[in-house]
Amino acid sequence: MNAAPIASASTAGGSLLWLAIILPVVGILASLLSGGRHAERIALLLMPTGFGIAIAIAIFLWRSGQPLVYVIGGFNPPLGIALRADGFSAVMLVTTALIVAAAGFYARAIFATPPGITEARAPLTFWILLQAIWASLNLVFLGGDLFNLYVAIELLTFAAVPLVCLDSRAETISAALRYLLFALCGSVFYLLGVALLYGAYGTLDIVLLSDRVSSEPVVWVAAGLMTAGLLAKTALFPLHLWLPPAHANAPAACSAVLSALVVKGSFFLIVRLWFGVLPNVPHEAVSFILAALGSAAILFGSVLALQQERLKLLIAYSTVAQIGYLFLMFPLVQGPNLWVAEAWSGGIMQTLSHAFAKAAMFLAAGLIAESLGHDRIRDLRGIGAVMPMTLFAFGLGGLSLMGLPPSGGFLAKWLLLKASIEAGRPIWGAVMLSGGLLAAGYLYRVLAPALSSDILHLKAPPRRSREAVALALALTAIALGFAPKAFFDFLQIGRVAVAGGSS
Amino acid sequence: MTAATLAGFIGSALVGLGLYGLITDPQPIRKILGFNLIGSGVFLLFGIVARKGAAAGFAADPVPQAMVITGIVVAFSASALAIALVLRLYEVAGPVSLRSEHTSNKAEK
Amino acid sequence: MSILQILDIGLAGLVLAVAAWTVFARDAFAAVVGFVAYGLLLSLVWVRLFAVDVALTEAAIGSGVTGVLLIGAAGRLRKLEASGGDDELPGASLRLFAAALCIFVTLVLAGVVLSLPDPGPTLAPEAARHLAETGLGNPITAVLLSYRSFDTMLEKVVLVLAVVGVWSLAADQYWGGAAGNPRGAEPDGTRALLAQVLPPLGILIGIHMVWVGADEPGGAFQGGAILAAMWMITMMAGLTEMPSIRSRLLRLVLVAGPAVFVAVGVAGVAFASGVFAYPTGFAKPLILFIEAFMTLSIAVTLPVLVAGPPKRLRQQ
Amino acid sequence: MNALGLVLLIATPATPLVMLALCGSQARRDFLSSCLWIAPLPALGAALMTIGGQSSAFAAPAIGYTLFIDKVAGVLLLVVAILWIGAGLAAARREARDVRFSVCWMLTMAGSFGVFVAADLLTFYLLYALVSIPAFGLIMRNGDAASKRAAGVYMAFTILGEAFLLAAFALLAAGEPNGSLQIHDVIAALPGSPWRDGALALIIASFGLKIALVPMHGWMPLTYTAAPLPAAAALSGAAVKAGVIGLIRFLPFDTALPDWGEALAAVGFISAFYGVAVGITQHNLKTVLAYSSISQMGVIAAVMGMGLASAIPGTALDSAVYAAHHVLVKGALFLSIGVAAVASQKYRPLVMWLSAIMALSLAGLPMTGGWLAKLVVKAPLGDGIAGTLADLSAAATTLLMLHFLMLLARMAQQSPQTKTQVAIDASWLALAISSVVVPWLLYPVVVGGLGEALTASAIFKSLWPVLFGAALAYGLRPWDHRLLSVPEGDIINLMEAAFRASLRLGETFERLDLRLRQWPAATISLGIIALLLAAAARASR
Amino acid sequence: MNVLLDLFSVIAICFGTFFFLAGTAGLLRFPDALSRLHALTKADNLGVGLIVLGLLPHAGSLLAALKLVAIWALIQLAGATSAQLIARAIRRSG
Repeated sequence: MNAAPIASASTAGGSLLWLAIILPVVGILASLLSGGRHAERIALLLMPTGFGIAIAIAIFLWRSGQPLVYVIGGFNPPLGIALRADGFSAVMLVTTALIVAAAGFYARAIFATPPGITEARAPLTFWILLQAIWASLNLVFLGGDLFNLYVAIELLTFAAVPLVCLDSRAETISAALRYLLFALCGSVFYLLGVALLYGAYGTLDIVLLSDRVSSEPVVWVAAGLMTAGLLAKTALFPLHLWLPPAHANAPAACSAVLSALVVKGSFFLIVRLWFGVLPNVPHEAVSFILAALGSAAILFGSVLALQQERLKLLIAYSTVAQIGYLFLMFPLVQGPNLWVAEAWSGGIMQTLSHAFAKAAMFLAAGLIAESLGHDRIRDLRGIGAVMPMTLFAFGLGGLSLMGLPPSGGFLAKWLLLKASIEAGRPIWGAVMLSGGLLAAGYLYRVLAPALSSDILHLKAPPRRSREAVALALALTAIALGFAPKAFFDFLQIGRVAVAGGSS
Repeated sequence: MTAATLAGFIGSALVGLGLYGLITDPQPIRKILGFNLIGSGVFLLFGIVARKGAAAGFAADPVPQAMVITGIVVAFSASALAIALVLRLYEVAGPVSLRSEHTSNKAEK
Repeated sequence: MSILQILDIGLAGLVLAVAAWTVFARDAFAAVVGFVAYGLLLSLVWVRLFAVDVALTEAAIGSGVTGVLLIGAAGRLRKLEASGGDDELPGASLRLFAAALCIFVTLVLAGVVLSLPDPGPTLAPEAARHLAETGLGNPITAVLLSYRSFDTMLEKVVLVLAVVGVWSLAADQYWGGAAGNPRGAEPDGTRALLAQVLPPLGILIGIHMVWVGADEPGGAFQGGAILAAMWMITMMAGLTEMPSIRSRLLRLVLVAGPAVFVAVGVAGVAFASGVFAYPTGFAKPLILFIEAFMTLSIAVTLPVLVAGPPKRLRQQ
Repeated sequence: MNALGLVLLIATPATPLVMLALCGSQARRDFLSSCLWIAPLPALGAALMTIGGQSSAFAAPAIGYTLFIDKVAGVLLLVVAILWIGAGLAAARREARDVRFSVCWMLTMAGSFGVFVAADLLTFYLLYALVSIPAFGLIMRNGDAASKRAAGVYMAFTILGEAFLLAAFALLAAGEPNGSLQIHDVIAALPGSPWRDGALALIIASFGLKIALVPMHGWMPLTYTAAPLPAAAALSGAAVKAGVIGLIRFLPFDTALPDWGEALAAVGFISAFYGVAVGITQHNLKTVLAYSSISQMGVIAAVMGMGLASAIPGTALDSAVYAAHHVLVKGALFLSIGVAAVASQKYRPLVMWLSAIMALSLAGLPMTGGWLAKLVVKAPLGDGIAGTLADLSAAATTLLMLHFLMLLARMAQQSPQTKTQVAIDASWLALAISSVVVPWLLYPVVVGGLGEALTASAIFKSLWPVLFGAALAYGLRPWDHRLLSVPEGDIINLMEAAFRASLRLGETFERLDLRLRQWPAATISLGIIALLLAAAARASR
Repeated sequence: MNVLLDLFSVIAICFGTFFFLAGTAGLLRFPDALSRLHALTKADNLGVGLIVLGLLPHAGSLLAALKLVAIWALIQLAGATSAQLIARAIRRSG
């Protein structure tokens, strides 16, 4: 790869990049300051605005066909910090805005400040932390500097952890603690790598680094540490210890955001690291390890999902499995080969469709748990008859997870499968297919009894508008299956070709 | 042996020590200590990077130093949050270590 | 081998020994005490690396405030644990394996660190070149508040989030109440005396540190930490109390730092070359303006974090 | 291509879906039951136009979904549409009261039509999933333990088939050098593709699963036995043909592939005889018909296998015509069971005679539709060993069908003297008659004149297998009840046991997971992974 | 003059260091907590005081000298307070 795009000049539309980050930051500060019901209002007000900004970024990107850049403070990298948006960033920004907004609207029922009180604990913290997740994810997707990104993942952790234990039960607090400690391990590993890279090359700017790095010991160690640290935050098997308890016990709106988005943040950085910072460092063996761990995650997560007796735990283990899929793209995005674009698109499509599908499923599971007072799978018989819309949302999400058409999950699987065959590495395709079978298995365990004609009594019927939110997310996952070719061209904007590996 | 090289050794050793504590210490608060040890080891590595970058009349490269200052504050915030979680956990559940959590999956059977 | 080198090696040995103590000490409380000592020794190492700003920060925050936090927690845990915990050490073989792994990690890191180029790549000349634009003398303050001010602003947001996170752990009925004072024992004369004598001096020193931070070692973090310490001392003596978490003033001060930072940053769009840029000639006053609010926020945020979630309802 | 053809083409799979969407609100639920038999009408129209010489194609511009219809598809679509109308009428009264059933019915129908008109891989895969998966709801309709079991087994096989198919399609797509996903492009490229064998194996596996080739047949008896009669009719007649059209579309008949062709033929013949052998041990009418389907699908597979082995032109159309006959007959026979159960004394002879004609038509009794169908596949089968085996399988089918007729008669005699339900009567009658008539109407249009087939020697040649089968049936009569009693689905029971045993692996995984999720284990893993990745980066140099 | 000041500094600092050493020895060797405390506070008080005294002539400016004295004063304050608190804690725990 020669002539990396000029990194050090703000482009048209670049201002949108800092706006996308500053807007929720202002929301956080304003929410804490004004407190009470205002936090909810501020959050809900900013969400459409933020979505508009994300869309605007996508439009600018689409028009120019080149990554957007904004140099903060006018100090060019390496001294200063740049923000950059490529195709992957842009779709993640839009996805984040949508899912955060959906979780917000869904959560209004649970996290409304009760009447008669000016402020309550859980609502205030929820609305502030939701905006914080949004802000930090936007920073993760846009940051162009490795240390800036360190701050971003720390922000993300700080926002995500308290969300796990908003209900103050011992098990959620314990889950949150475990999550925090392990995530901190991850960040400190990442930071270690950052220190080494700075020591070797004197810059942390992604584009500048990509020109300077070569395959040498310090890079190997730094990359290994940073990747491992990010894997810990992504909860890739066998580093998933914190995920099932945290995601399964958090309030549904939080689980949705955590499972759909937060783990994707650190995954995004792994992609940035290997394809943005180190494209010139050959990494076939690394890709193999990542994909092998991903395969193990698929197998393990799916089998354990099959074993669970609670719906939310099942979904959480399904996240463990689905995270594995994300890593199957690594060995396929190598060298200047034809299938690389396909695998890249497939990997991103998997990220997006899992985000929407999983958010929908968690929200649906939350409604079920609220309406029944429990989420034991064996007692869900007949839920389809009393909560058809919720179950439909759950089922559509499941469809995408299984990779059945028409859905984003199917398209992702198709692209990755085809790329794996063309790349002569059908093993990864086979893993994907067997993962789909297992997914069908664990979803069958839920859907088959749910669709039975047993009579079930609800404690309280779910609110239609909240069901609609879950359904809308699930339908988005389905709609991704109809993505036109132009969408995949968009995803390629700013993709840097990776060296080596022309098999 | 310069101070920077020595600091490099200390930093690496601190990372190792902290990691060991983090892995083996069963009490959450000791894990937090371990995390802080690793953290300070990492900061020291930034420090020697800064020292090796002495130039332009500065005894050390200011950029990594600024990063360390940011990092120390972040590490403190992390410790504060973790401590708050530990204390709350003890309040709600009594003495608990991270080891005993493996039962939590099946707690609601 | 010069005396300085011998001292260096002695210091290194001491740091490592105390670090090992914090890891291997039987008692958690003893380990925490060890950690505080370790932090102080570490700041000496930082001085030896010619990083006085970092040394100050490490001493004030890394060792000082963190120490208060950890000692307080360890004390409370010791009381709670009287009933006996279920903690047990992992098996010997596992520990052996972990030790081998950690030693290997150390060796790999040491090897890599030694292989780093010396003199290494540096941004010092770049930082020096732009120093005049900022009007500052301390390049670290320039990095923190100008070149990479975005990082610093976000790090302030991290602090705010930490506060929200800690508060979120309150019991519902205490929301709107206040946290207990740090080490909230009954006040006594000794502490009261200290709390009356020390703060005026401490506040002076804190402000001084921020002020000189523009040109010499020091700055908002270090100064803020000293101010925080002063407040904590008065609280320990029972002279002041943690305000209610719903206090408008408290919240205003908490968000003032980042808010002013953001506001000045965004104003850069209109009055300077872009966001987080300063108009030519106004850099230094603006930076000091931001630092003033940041110091205030830090001085309040740190004690709030140490104090933990609200635990009592406070009479209004 | 004219506008009407295009509209009908799109409407073929779209109508059921659109109607379903329109019936979404509670108020229009009543209309839904009528939709069951109205929705197939556009498909019928499209099929008629195509047989009349029109072929149309359609491509959705932005998203790349493409449809096309040719003569092969037209033939099958015609009869499938008729069957859906007939079965829909039968289902409309009773089964459609359950909304879930109706929804699944419409979805299955959409897929069932769609697979015949899909032009590219992705469209085909989508519609194939549609014809396969919602059928779960049809099988589950009765809600008892047997239907739950059947539905579960069905789902397992279906999802497995889907996975095979996805792999097959990925191989096909990868083998097409220009990146086209059109079926005719990828099949044209298949013989030269580096992944030819893998693709063929997966194609045969996935579609073979759908048409229940031995040993992947266990789900079929369970499913048809558990499903309500109209659903069984639709599934056995129409839905299974998705597998047939799949084989027709995705086997490269233009290139002689002797190994693959003969292998497929062998499996087909094994299924043909195996189905009969197990079928005659069964005493449930639906189960017997299910085994007959296994046998008949085996014959079709054999035909296609022989065609593939030596690239015999016209194999695709010949197989389609043969399959078309099976669609109507099998559907009508399933409905016969219900009719015979409630037929009054007056109607019983009519029911029995019509059923007898249809049943023996499957065996190729001269002058029936089945006879015409067997004439058509003479060409691919040839006169060699395959031809002989085909004749023997006809004899075997006769045996099985006589067994069925005897069971049917016995049941009709025992049934109470209740009045025939009008709806089932009319729809059955219509279906039964069309199963007799339609082949005669189709043959001249699709294949050509009947000239030499109508000679006496030719007729006798087709008659002897039936006679032989009848003799065999007569000879076996004394042992009717002494035959080994095979549980329905035969080897499926072994498979289920193996599956259940494999579930125990889950507990092992659970224990392992517990161990890996211990804090020390996880942090050690973190360290190891970091070092491993560093080492891997070094190794990649 | 300079030589005299240097000599003064050396002597003062040496004494200061001696008190520190003595304090440390006391900390390690004395039998009970209260006497250890005693040793420690003496060391702080005299040790730091003498060292600061020794450094004063080299302070360079009045402000720096004031700072040095302030450091000594602060250590006095902190040492006295903490010694008091520790002693009370010892008494309370018996």
